[in-house]
Amino acid sequence: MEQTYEAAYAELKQIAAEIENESVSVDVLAEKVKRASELIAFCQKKLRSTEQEVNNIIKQMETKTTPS
Amino acid sequence: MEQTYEAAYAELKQIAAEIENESVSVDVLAEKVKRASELIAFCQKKLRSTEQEVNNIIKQMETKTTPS
Amino acid sequence: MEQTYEAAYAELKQIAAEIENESVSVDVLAEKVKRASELIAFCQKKLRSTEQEVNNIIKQMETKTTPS
Amino acid sequence: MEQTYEAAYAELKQIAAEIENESVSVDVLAEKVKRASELIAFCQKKLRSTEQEVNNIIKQMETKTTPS
Amino acid sequence: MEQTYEAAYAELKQIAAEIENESVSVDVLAEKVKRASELIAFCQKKLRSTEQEVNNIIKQMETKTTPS
Amino acid sequence: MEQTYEAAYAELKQIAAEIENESVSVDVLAEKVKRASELIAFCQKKLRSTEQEVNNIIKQMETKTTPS
Amino acid sequence: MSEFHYIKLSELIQKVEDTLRNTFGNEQYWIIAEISGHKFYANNDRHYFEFIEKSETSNDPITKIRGVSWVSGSQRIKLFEQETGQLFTNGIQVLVKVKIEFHKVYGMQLVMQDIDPSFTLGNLELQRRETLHKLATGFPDIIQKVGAEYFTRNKKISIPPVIQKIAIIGSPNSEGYIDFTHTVSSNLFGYKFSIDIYQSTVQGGDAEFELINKLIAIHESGKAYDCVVIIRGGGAKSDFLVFDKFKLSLAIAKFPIPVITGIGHHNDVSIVDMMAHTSTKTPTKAAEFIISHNRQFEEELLILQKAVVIKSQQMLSVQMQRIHLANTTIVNQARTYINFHKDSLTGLHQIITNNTKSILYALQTNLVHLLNQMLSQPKITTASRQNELNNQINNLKVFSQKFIINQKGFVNHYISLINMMKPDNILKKGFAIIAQNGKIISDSENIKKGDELTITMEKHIISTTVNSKIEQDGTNI
Repeated sequence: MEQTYEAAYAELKQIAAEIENESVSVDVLAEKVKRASELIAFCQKKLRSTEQEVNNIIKQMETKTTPS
Repeated sequence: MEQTYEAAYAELKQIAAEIENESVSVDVLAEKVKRASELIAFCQKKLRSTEQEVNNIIKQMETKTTPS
Repeated sequence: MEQTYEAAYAELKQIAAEIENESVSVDVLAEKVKRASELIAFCQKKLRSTEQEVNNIIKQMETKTTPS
Repeated sequence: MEQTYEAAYAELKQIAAEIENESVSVDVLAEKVKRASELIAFCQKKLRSTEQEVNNIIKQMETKTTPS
Repeated sequence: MEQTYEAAYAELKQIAAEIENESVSVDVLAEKVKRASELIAFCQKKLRSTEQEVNNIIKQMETKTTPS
Repeated sequence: MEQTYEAAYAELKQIAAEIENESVSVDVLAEKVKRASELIAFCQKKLRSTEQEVNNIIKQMETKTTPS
Repeated sequence: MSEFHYIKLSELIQKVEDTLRNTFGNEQYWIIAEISGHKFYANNDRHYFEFIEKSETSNDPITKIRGVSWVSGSQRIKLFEQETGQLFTNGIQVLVKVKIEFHKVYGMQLVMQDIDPSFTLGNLELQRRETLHKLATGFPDIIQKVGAEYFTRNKKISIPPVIQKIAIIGSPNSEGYIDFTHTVSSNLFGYKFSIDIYQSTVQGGDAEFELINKLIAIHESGKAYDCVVIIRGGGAKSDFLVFDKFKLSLAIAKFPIPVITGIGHHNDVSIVDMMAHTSTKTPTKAAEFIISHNRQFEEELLILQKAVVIKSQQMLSVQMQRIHLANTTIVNQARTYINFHKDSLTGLHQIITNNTKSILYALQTNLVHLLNQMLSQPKITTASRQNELNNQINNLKVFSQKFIINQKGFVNHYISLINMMKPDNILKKGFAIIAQNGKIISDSENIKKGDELTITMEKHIISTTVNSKIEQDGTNI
């Protein structure tokens, strides 16, 4: 999955806007929602991993910094 | 059934308009109404299946998302 | 009876117009009136059957739709 | 590590500004934070060593100066 | 050390001004402080030797002048 | 007999003025103070010497001073 | 020899004595004379001298007589000396009261009864004024009088900062000389001097020329004297007249080496004092002046030395403070600077940490928002589609019913129309159908009188024959 969060989020927002404007036909609605759910899943995974990573880095920084 | 909801709904609307405008002859009225009922049936089926599909996706999303 | 409602109704309208304009001679009036009453009978029958048919279809539609 | 404090500090400030403006995408956020943590570690090390050095020089100066 | 007090003091002032204006980078701070400490040591040595000389003259003056 | 009271006094005054104006650098201060003390010593010695002795002092001074 | 008439010397002298006594008796006279050949015997308090009167043109005496002052006269002389500050001595002009005394052995002499100090004073003062006037007016390049002061060439010479080589004019045996040399050589400060004595009498008639000669000798010696000191006297009163002399005064005024006087004058200032560079009252004072002059120089040296030392110390102390300040500045500033950077780093650290967290939080929030949208919006969409469908069903129903009703209406319209036109209904309204030969006639043109017509009415059919035929103009209906 070479996808970026930015791209995924942009697509997700696009889908949300389309659905909100009811400019999505019933024919593709399920498909769109499916795509959205995938994008959300991807974004959340990415966010969680980033959060985890950032937390680890911050924790390291703090252990390094605090005794000084 | 390669028919789309959009097309079906458009035809349905067309029929309703024709009937409203009384541009339908009595000879074909029953036929038109029949056609409309078929279209409605198709649309409802389509709607239901879409709804079902969407609900499934949402259910999946919720199970994935809620614990986070 | 391969006659259509449209044709029947048209003929009826024609007769009515003729009678109304008094362009029908009394000698053919009875004949015209006879024809007209036949046409009326046809139309009424057709209308009734169409109504029946339509009502049935709508009833079916409603029974299908309402519980959903 | 031929890096200078100035360069490191400038880069760090740049990263901080980017993060403060939320102009960093999630895709590179972890990377940026990691880079920032490295830069902070480098700067702190450099500062500590400079402080140590300066303190030593000052101590030497004081031992030289006080008896006069 | 062919250095003059004037030159040393001027350099010292320059360094002090630089450090005061924070126009010295952390990278060269220790170096600058070291240089300053050398200059201070040099200046103090020079001042002390001059003072000693002046004091000697005062002592001579006193021994010469007092008995008269 | 080049060294006279007048010359010594003038030189001494010159030195005093220079030092007073702080136009003497620390680098030459000791030298100047030394010279001043020599001039005073010369005058004082000369004041307390007979003509013969004065001539000797001046002769000595000249041998000392000329090469400088 | 006996023929000669002679008397004894004593007889003659007796006659002279008698004549003098008869002529002058005890008469006393105020006379003006100059004193010469003066001797004073302190043990019996007697003055012996001569009164002389000089020619106006030459210095030679034209009259001369012995004078004496006994104890009473001597007391007057003492008062005179006290009052004038001038010794009763050779060369002074006096106004004295005398009586003539004759002694057979010693001859005639004038016994001084009284002396008028004011005459001598006036006389001396007159001479002084004349001399001063001559000096002040005759030599403008040497002497200028400004106010009461006389500025002489000698005064304009600056004394060297230290006086060490001294030429003394005076008498080496005099108290003044001893005082001077003693004071000079035994000075507290240990200053050494080189002193040449130019011996000269400082009183009496020849003193003026001797003094001038000594000045010339000093000048011609070629030695670089720092000053010339003229001294005289000591405790005793002296004769100052020479120091008011014109030539000596002029010589002093133009002498190229500064002249310091110490001529033992308490009450008055001589012209020489006025012309000299510096005048002091006594030789000791002159010596003290020289020592204090040198001392002043040495003190100036010491003041300068002190200034040099103090200023040097100040300078050094200021520099020390400056260095110390620079040191403090550098130390504090370096620490401040490091701390500033530490704080900056901490700040950046915090910004990065906090903002990263808030970025993630915001993103999470956004995502949740989108998720919620996804959860709700599709249902809304399908529901609204469902509504639309339902509407359409309703439309169909309503429109179809309306459509059929309308159609029914149209058909009904025709029904009533046709019904109205049915022959039965027409007959019911009183209309009749006329037929001829079984054919319904609607056009009455061809009907002629006598034609057989069948009239069909609602209830009956009537057969009839035509009786008449007239035009119908609408008025008879």
